[in-house]
Amino acid sequence: MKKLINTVDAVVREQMEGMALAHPDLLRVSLEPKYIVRADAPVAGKVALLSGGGSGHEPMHSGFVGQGMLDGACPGEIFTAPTPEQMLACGLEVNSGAGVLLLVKNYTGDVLSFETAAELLHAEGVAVRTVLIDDDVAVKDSLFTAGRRGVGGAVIMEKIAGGAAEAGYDLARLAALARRVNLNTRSMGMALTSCIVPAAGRPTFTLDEAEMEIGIGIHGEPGQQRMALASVDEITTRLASEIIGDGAYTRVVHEFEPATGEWTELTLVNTPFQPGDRVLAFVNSMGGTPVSELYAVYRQLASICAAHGLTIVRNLIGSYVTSLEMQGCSITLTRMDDEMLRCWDAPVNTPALRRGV
Amino acid sequence: MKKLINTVDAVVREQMEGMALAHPDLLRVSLEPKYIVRADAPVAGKVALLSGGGSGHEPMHSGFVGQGMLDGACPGEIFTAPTPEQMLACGLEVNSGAGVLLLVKNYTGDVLSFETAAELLHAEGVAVRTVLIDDDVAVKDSLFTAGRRGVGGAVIMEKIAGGAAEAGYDLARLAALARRVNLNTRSMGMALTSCIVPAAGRPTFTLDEAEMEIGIGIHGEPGQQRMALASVDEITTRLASEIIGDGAYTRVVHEFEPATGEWTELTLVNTPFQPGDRVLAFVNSMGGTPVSELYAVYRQLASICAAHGLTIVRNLIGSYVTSLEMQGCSITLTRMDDEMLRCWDAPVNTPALRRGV
Amino acid sequence: MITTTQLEAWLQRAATLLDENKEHLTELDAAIGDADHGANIARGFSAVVQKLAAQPGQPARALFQTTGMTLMSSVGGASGMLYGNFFLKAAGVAGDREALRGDELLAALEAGRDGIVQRGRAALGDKTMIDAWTPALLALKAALAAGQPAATAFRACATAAEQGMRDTLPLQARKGRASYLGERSVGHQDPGATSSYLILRALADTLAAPSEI
Amino acid sequence: MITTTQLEAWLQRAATLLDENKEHLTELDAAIGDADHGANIARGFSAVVQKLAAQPGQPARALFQTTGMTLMSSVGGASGMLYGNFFLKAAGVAGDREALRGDELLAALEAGRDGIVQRGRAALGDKTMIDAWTPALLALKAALAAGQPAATAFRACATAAEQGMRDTLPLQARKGRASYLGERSVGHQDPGATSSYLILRALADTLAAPSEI
Ligand SMILES: Nc1ncnc2c1ncn2[C@@H]1O[C@H](COP(=O)(O)OP(=O)(O)O)[C@@H](O)[C@H]1O
Ligand SMILES: Nc1ncnc2c1ncn2[C@@H]1O[C@H](COP(=O)(O)OP(=O)(O)O)[C@@H](O)[C@H]1O
Ligand SMILES: [Mg+2]
Ligand SMILES: [Mg+2]
Ligand SMILES: [Mg+2]
Ligand SMILES: [Mg+2]
Repeated sequence: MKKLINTVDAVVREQMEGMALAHPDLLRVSLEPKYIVRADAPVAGKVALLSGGGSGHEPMHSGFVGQGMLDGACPGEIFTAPTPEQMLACGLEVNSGAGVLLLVKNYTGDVLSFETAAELLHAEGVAVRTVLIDDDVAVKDSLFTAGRRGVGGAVIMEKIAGGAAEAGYDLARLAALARRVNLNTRSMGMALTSCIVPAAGRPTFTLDEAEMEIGIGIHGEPGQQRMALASVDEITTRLASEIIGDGAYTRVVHEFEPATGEWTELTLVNTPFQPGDRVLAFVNSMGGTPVSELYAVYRQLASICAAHGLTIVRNLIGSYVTSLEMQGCSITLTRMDDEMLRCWDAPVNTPALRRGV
Repeated sequence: MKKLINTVDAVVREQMEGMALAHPDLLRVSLEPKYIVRADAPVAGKVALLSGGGSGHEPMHSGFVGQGMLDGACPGEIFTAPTPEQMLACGLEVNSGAGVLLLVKNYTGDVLSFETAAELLHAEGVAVRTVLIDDDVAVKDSLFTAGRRGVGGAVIMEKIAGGAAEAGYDLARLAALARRVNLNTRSMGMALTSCIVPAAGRPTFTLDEAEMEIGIGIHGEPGQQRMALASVDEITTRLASEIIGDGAYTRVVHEFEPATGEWTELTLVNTPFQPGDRVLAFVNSMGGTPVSELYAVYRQLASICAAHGLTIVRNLIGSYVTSLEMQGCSITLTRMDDEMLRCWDAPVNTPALRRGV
Repeated sequence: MITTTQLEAWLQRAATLLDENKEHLTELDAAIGDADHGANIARGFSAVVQKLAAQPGQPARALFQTTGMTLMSSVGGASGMLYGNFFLKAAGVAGDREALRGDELLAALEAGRDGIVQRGRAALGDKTMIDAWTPALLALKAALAAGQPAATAFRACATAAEQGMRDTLPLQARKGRASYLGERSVGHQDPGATSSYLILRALADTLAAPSEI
Repeated sequence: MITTTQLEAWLQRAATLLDENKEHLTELDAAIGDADHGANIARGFSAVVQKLAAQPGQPARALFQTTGMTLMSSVGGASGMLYGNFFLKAAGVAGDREALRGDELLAALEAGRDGIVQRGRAALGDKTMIDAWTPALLALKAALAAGQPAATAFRACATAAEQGMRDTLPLQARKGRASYLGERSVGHQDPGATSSYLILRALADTLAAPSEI
């Protein structure tokens, strides 16, 4: 296992200590329990955005804490959901009184943990709402699975909701916008190589020189299908076609209702992309793929979008949602409207994303 | 060879096409000959900054083209210097009449090519100056080598000189500042894995599971020493100690004198770091190392700097000067003064570095 | 009557069994999940044992509450939340007692199982830990209703859990990480059902006549 | 007299020899450089041959100028710039001629060699292409001064280049990429000295009596 680490047990903590030392102007870091908040939290009058999940996906989520994006992030162990205890402490610290919106990637561990945290925060008198991120089209049905995983769409939601929160949206309006982002976002990823979880010490799966894995999640788990290695144009075409060709995806989600303290069931539907849609195109490295190769992906993606009548109005290209040092990429498309564009374009000042500040 | 590419011959061109499609607001791209310029070049009254070198180090240099940084970048084939033809065409396009400063990483191929380009631009009536980047302390002597390589220091110089050029520095003053940045900058890097040049199709060198290479350049070439794999704290200590402990480094460089059209010889000396120095600390990924691990490097670097009485006043952490998908890192320290700080903090708007805009 | 001392012994025995089977559980999770169930659950129960050692002799409610909170705050994975919830719900039903009758412990375990269902929304046959708990508690209920002694009834409970665990093998997962694999999850035994069986076997071991173990 | 037709034939022959030795040159560069000298130089000379084929029969100056410009704009590595410079400087001395005497060609080659030194600042013994060129041109000068015919004189030139190339083996590099290796460069033959020998051998081959080749 070749990594820049000390002992396996200390990996997450030491990386957090490094962040604290590097960005005292942007962040405050708690190690016990583990969470990261904006340096100026709580921000008076502003709804707080809180996300989290297993570590190993950096810069997500901790690199997106700061003005115009997240108020707090709770990192779990590598590829393991954080605990409700972390989110409770973090939520209490970022809450200014205007409430807390929890952005939850759809993995059983994360969902269960965030649900408990929502109830605990509610019990403490904090107004809480939850929005689920489930954008991975590699998972096909919703009735016979735990539903689609949350992948690249998290960054898009965090940036857009972050812009809106900074602009003064109240909790209900912010949750509605975040939900709308999710309903207009689809992603799919692929791996050229596996990655090594430090605690395991060996690759989660093995691919030979001529193979790749299509339809992966973000935890080094095997994907939808193992295939012969293909050219970047073929790979991009495959990912983009599944995203653009995805039909109306229906599922039932549970959101927390702060007025009653109960979970409400919502049936939500993603409508397919259509000619004329304006989209944000996000080309993401899984960690080990350099940015140069992402531009080759973008080149082909641009021509596929054009062929389908989709206009790319914004893009994001880089390593944002990673699986440790895995080589590979993911593509995310979000159908944008004027409100979403306004929030996407808003200033942001975080370790991993900065503009206008 | 596992990469997101089509054919080996098309790699550089297709990546440039991707950049052109992704950033029409920031860049204009020429494919024949290959170069990239600011969308608004030439900028009236402003000295133009031009750099370049082999491809495979992305985002350097093309990702640093834009407001507040480079006016033009000339990418060669992978790890191969660009040709004078490219620089001549690029230089003529970015020159507003205020002259062109060429920022040259110290590799024989690059130096020879930039020297020829300087003469050609001069012959076309363009006021040209050159500044050499030679910050790699892994190369020990200057008399018996081609001198120190240019590595991570390039980014620091491009940002600081870019801020100054935008602020209206004339050619001579800009060259003096850039030279000063170089004289206050030292770097050293290491590799956990090799990288694969697409045209070669196999790793440039091989390291077994328990080995690492210390004192590498940025072309996948073997380094100063092969060693047993160590912890991130030990690796960081080794790199930082060589940088901080580096004595007065003296060499003779050649700079182009626009008034005479001749090359002048200058003897330049880097003075050692001293307690009380304010430094910019740059922790860089070689491409395949994820940002999470860089924070562990930064954590140890911060404590070493503190122990040596160096105050870190700014930092930069990420993948900026890469060797394709190589895993590993480099550290760069630059002694900062008020003028350099002002230029470092100035707004910048490029694909890879953005703030204040 | 089952004393809180016996309940503590149960949790210790569970920690031991889970630790002994750590590698096996992780292997099962590697096949259809993310290869951490053994580490997760062993870490969680060892934390529980440490916590309980620091506060010995608590009444049943507090005992289960400490267990649940510790699992929730030390595991992180889906199973930590589910088992954590199990013990929190069981605590509510067990009450502030020093000893429970067999049917009272059954009622607490049923409340715990319902807590798993409530949070995880899994049904029988979804290839989860529920596939061990539900047949196990049915067997326990029947044995107690038939007037069997605790030792025998809880052994029957563990045996039914083991069968439920084995029965997950041909199922296609519909919940948790394994569900992403679709048909590729068929033919593998569910890790959570396996750890649930081990927990119930630990209970049977603890309540057994000494000769039986 | 050496005609421009013979000079064109020289460059074609050089392209062929360099292409035949491409792998060997790259291996030499892999040991002490970045494993691209063979590819660099073969690409450059094949571009030269193409360019010259498109404009046949140019006078010496134009012929060398085209060659130099083409090498500079197609190679990219250090050697492309140095060989490019060589031909540009040689062009200036060769002038607008259709044929050159042996000593006139020598003067052009010397100017080219000086161009390499001027740009690359390498001295004899730095383990570069200069270590082939300098002894080669000294041998050529002596042979011509001794009144030997061109075929013989240029063969002596190539032989001295070959010797110079071999003599780079024990040297420690002080210029170019190989210099970063310090003592690790000792014991390897310099790739650029090797390609320089091949270029001069191509010239000897071209000017040789047909029976000699
Ligand atoms: N929704 C659910 N309801 C009940 N049990 C579940 C559910 N989701 C997962 N599980 C159980 O959790 C086990 C996996 O636990 P573990 O590996 O510790 O968590 P994770 O999947 O987060 O890594 C599965 O084998 C399954 O028995
Ligand atoms: N300063 C110099 N002067 C003369 N020749 C040099 C100099 N630097 C390098 N060379 C020659 O160039 C050769 C390497 O050429 P090549 O591999 O094509 O370029 P690069 O080193 O840029 O990859 C060396 O073997 C050496 O003979
Ligand atoms: Mg897990
Ligand atoms: Mg080269
Ligand atoms: Mg698991
Ligand atoms: Mg070379």
